[in-house]
Amino acid sequence: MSLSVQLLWLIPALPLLAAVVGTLAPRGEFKLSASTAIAALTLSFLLSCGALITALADPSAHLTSNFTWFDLGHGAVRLGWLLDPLTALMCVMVTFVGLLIFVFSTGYMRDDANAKQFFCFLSLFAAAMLGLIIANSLLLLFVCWELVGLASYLLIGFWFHKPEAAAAAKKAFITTRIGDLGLLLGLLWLYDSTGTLLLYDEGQGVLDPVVLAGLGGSTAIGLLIFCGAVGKSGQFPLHVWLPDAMEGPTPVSALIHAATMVAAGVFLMARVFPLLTPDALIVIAFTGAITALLGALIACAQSDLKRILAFSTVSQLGYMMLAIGVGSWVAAIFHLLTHAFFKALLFLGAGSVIHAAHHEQDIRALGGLRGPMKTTFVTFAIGMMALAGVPFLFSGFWSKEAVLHAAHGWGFSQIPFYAGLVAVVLTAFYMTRLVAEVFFGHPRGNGAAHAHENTAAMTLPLGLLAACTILLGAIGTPWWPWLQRTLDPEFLSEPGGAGLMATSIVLVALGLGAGWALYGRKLRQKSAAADPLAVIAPRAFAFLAARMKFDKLYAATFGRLSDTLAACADALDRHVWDGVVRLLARLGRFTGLVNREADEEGLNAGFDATSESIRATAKAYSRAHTGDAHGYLLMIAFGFVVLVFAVLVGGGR
Amino acid sequence: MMALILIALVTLASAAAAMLLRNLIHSALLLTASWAGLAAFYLWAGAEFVAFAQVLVYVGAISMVVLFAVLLTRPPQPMPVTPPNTLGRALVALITGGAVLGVFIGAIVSSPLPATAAPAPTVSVKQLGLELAGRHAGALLIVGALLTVALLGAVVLAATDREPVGASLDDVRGRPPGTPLQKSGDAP
Amino acid sequence: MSLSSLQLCLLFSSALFCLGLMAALSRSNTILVLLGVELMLNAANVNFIAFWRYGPNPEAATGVVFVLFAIAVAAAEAAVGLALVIAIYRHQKNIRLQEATRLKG
Amino acid sequence: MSGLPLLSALVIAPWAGAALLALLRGASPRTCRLVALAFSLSTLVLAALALAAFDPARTTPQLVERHVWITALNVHYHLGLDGLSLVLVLLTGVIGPVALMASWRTARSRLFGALLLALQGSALGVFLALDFFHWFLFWELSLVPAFFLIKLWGGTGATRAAYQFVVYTISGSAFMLVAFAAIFAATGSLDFQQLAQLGADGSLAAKLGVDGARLVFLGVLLGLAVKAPLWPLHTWLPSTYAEAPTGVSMFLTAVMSKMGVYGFLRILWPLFPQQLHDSAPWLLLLALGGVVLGAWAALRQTDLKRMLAYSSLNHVSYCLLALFAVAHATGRPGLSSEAATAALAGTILQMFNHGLSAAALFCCIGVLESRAGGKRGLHDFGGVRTAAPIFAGLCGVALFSSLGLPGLNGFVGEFLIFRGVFGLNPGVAAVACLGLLGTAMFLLTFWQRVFHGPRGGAATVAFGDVRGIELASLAPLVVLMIALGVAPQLLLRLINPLVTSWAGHLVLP
Repeated sequence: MSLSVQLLWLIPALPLLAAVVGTLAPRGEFKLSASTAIAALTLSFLLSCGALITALADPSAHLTSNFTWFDLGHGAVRLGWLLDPLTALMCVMVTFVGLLIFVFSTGYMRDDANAKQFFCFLSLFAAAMLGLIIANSLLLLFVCWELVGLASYLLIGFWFHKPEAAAAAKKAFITTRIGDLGLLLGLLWLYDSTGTLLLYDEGQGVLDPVVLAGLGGSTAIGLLIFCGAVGKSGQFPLHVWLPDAMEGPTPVSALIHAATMVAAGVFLMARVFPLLTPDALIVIAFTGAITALLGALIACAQSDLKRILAFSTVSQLGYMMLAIGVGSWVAAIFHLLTHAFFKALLFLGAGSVIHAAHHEQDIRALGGLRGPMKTTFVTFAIGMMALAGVPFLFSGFWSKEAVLHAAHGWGFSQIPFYAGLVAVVLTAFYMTRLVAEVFFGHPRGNGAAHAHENTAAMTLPLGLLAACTILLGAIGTPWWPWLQRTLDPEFLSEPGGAGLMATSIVLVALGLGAGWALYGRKLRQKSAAADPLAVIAPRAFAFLAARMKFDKLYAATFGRLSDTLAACADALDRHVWDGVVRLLARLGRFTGLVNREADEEGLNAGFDATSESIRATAKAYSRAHTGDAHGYLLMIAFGFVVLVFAVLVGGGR
Repeated sequence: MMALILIALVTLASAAAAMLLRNLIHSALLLTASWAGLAAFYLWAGAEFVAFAQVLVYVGAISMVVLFAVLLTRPPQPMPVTPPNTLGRALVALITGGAVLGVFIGAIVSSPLPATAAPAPTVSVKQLGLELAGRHAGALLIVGALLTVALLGAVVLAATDREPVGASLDDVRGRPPGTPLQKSGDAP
Repeated sequence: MSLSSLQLCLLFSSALFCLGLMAALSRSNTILVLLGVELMLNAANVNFIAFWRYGPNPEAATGVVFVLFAIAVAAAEAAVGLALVIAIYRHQKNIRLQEATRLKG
Repeated sequence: MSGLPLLSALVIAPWAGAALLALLRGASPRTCRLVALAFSLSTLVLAALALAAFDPARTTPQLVERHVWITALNVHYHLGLDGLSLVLVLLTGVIGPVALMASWRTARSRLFGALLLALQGSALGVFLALDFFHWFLFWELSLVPAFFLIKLWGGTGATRAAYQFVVYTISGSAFMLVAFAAIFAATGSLDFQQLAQLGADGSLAAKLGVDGARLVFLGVLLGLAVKAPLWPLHTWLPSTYAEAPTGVSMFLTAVMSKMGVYGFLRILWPLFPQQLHDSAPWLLLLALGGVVLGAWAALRQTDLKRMLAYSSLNHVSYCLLALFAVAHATGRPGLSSEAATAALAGTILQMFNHGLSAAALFCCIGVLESRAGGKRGLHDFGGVRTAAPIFAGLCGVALFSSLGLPGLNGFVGEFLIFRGVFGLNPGVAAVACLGLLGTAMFLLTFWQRVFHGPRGGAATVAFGDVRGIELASLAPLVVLMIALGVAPQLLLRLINPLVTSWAGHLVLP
């Protein structure tokens, strides 16, 4: 069964429809909403598989279907769908992981009063992400990009009655919007220089070689687009929203961190990869390296279960960006795909733990869950090993290896490569810490003590994801780089990866060993006990635990700046402009006063005198009006005589 | 010519007498005579229709009205003041009248008037009627309206018999405060 | 010098006019004043007829018509005037013109 | 359309309604409201007829009615409809009834309905008039009902706000009137089309002289800039919008501010292309000030209506920004007419879109106010979304439309504006992006404080969800927002030829 590109829109349309149905459904119709969402996503998944089959028929082709969104007088704004292996693989991944998360949510959110809404938002999220993936137009991509932002806003703030959740949602939206503005400017620039935002359009799209060759300022455009990715994919320095996004329900975290939101940035960079100049790639590579290191470092000192995972996401996203930066977007996508599965697994596992432990998230207060939650433990451990890069069996190892391999081969600088290596050790270390704290030892809190395994709705997805986590590694091994060849037909597997592989195996072992030495050997007894790492390096630990004080730094700089600007703008209004107006008004009133005085003294006095004399004259005249008819008659007669004489004397005829 | 002089003298004499006499009734009667003289003058001048009109209006109608007025306004006792009231007034009147007359006579004598008498124009009543109803139809209508209005005005002026003002005021004053106005007497 | 008929007529009218004027000026009885005014009007009518009879345009009947109108107006005037006299009399019990100096009663 | 003077009917119908209401002494409140609503809706119906008769392909005014009025002043009664007018007439047709319904309780009063109808009638007159004489008449006439509406039904500071509003606007208009007197003295015509012709070939400026033209331009600019408003002539706006009753705020922000922008497009730009071009750098700065400082000033407000007033300033400034950018680029070699088209189309679209979203937001504040007994502070509420989910949903759509979320109407206009401005003047577009950020910040702050968090403030006690008439006033707006967000072609097809012809004649005399 294959799916033609013209019908590609069905993939995002179905979840969107589910979202609409869910919205219009009456309140409390949890089952209807959930089943519609799951059914829609299942269909989407099947369609995605069909799309994959179509795409694999000719991996090097970019099938497109463009249409006009609206006309402008000059030309039209066109959108379109694009089907190539990248799109198809992403669709399959998003729908599959998303589906499992949906199923998991039916268990996790069962008791929530607003569960109906939750599934609407989830569907919207999936629809937006799928739309983003199939977009053949950067504009459509941007539209969906923003909708992803909206959906994440709604979901992070799902428990909006909690002030922290509301604040985190806002923070996520605003922070990513900063990046989005860069993206928007990049798009505008691109639009202005090429006249189109279609990616592939029979030789006229922005990614078509003819157009690319004639593009000026593409470094800047690339970097501006990268801004968007920095925001959405939580790269340094805009990574601050990602850990806070943990305020949302855990399935949301899974969706954001695995399949949808953060993947969008990496996907975007992979999509526009031909646009990126070497200069832009250097910036991307270093940003990725810094993020990878930064995330891993901070993760070591966190104590919140989900936060640790969140920072691990930041770190892994750094890897992906690093891969793109060093020129191997294929490796980035490979890592993105494997990461999607094992991170979803880890988050759902964490959700399972949290659900079982009555919403206890602090790893210091958990512990000993290995016994009561066997399935969760096993699957979580698989995910952890994949993330840590435990060799051979787990997909994470292969994809990370691909990234490191690409970094090693980068001609410009080896610094990102070394940063990646350090991050490998750290990843292994903090994941060991996490597992040791949560699953080993004995329960240190009320929640953990009463924990028990969850229902099948929650464990089944875990099992499936764990299976995929293991199996997925097979598609991109150096011996059979199927994925790489599919995505990039010109891919050449370079030999000589054995030494590198050995190094990284040693490093992973080092990290695991260190972690076990610190946390596994001597298990934590009380939840209040100090962290071993804090004992060794208290100040560094505190600094890392405070997330390197990025939030404080931003609050002190950008936050303050914004507040000052707001105060200035307001004061400008209230005092300066209003003051000017008031001054004018006062001036007007003053002029009026002066005028009035002048009137009183000058004009009015003159008027008074004139009118007084007029009145006097009038009085005199009225005195002449006696009412004596004889007098009048007399005057007429005399007047007549006098007039006649006057005429005669004056010589008139 | 002699007829004209005769008519003039009679007319002027009766008018002068009318103006000088004390008794108003006599004055009115003499004035009627004077008007009749004027009618004679019109006849002499060949304007027969005007003469008839003069007789009808002045001799017939206005003299009657004057007589009525005189009779109606007769004071309870004969007026003590003799006309002309004062010598000064009479003198002033005389001087003014003389001056005006002088001006007139001067003007008449010095003006170059046509000396020869043209053949007397004849105006038949028919002609006059045509003239009135033709060229002067508008004026005729207006005069008709004027007469009607004058008639009404005269009736209103002379016949309005207002209620004495004091009576109604007394009514209001005598009324205790708060009681509604009586219907009668308060209507304006 | 000998006077023409027209001049005679005019002299007649002038005399009549001045008589009326003097009466109107000297008498204090309102009725007589009114009658004086009537006399002056009549004098004017005499002039009309004189000029119609001896004037330069004898064919037209204008003079006659004018006199007719003047008589009509004079009649109206007399009627209203005498009504006024009666009203004044009723108001202040005499008809001395000197005392009727106010328009407002 | 043969015979039927559709445009006159459009203008007169609301006035007739106002007159009828004035005559309906002693009618029951119910009748008053229904009569007012019926006449208010008549605009929508007539506008639909006009839409049916309208031929988008023609760029000259259509359905023209032109009669000699005052021969001595060469004044004609001249009405005409082109794409720009039609869009605004449609907007008025939508907002008029909705504003009335949003003030349903106040609309019990005969006078209120009559005044609102009068306001609607004068706005229509402004949008349809093609002769300065009655254009100005309607322009000034609109102040009278607005003044009384604010003064009689406004909040505590309403009297002051009403006076401020009227005095401010009239002083601007006075300059405009003088300017037009000068134009009339120079040309002997007050007809917009004739004057535009003169403006296009430069003979208007030649007749006025260089300095004269500059002064006259400034006069007209001042009159329009106060109304729109252009930063920093906006200080009347926050207090006016804040004090006016809900329906009036809606109408003011949705329609009346568009009268200013409309004036820019209809009068200032065609008549004074050279002068506008010369002063465009400064005007661009002012528009940027409105965009950026407006957004940040809104961030500082605690009165929700004032906050929205600043957001209105911000949004209207985008329109002006685009126009000024086009004027600035006019005559430049290598001018991208695609960018100019986008900017101008975006301007018109933004006018309509802002009308919808701002009106909806003011309506929402009105609902909040009615529930909280007149309170509308940022801190007077909390957790409203828990108490009134449907209301929150509708308000959320309006809010996200206002901050330019794709899929809703706000995005398309802003995107086109940015696309155009970027093509003409990239630096300005980059700075203006800050405005987008600021908008998101204060709108989300509003949303977070009022709708999220635990139930608090006025929302603690019984806080009912939207009811019949409130729903009826919000729902059409929200539906339109979504419809236009998905299919902007609905509006764009009306203005495309017009905008294209504008963009095709971007030359200086």
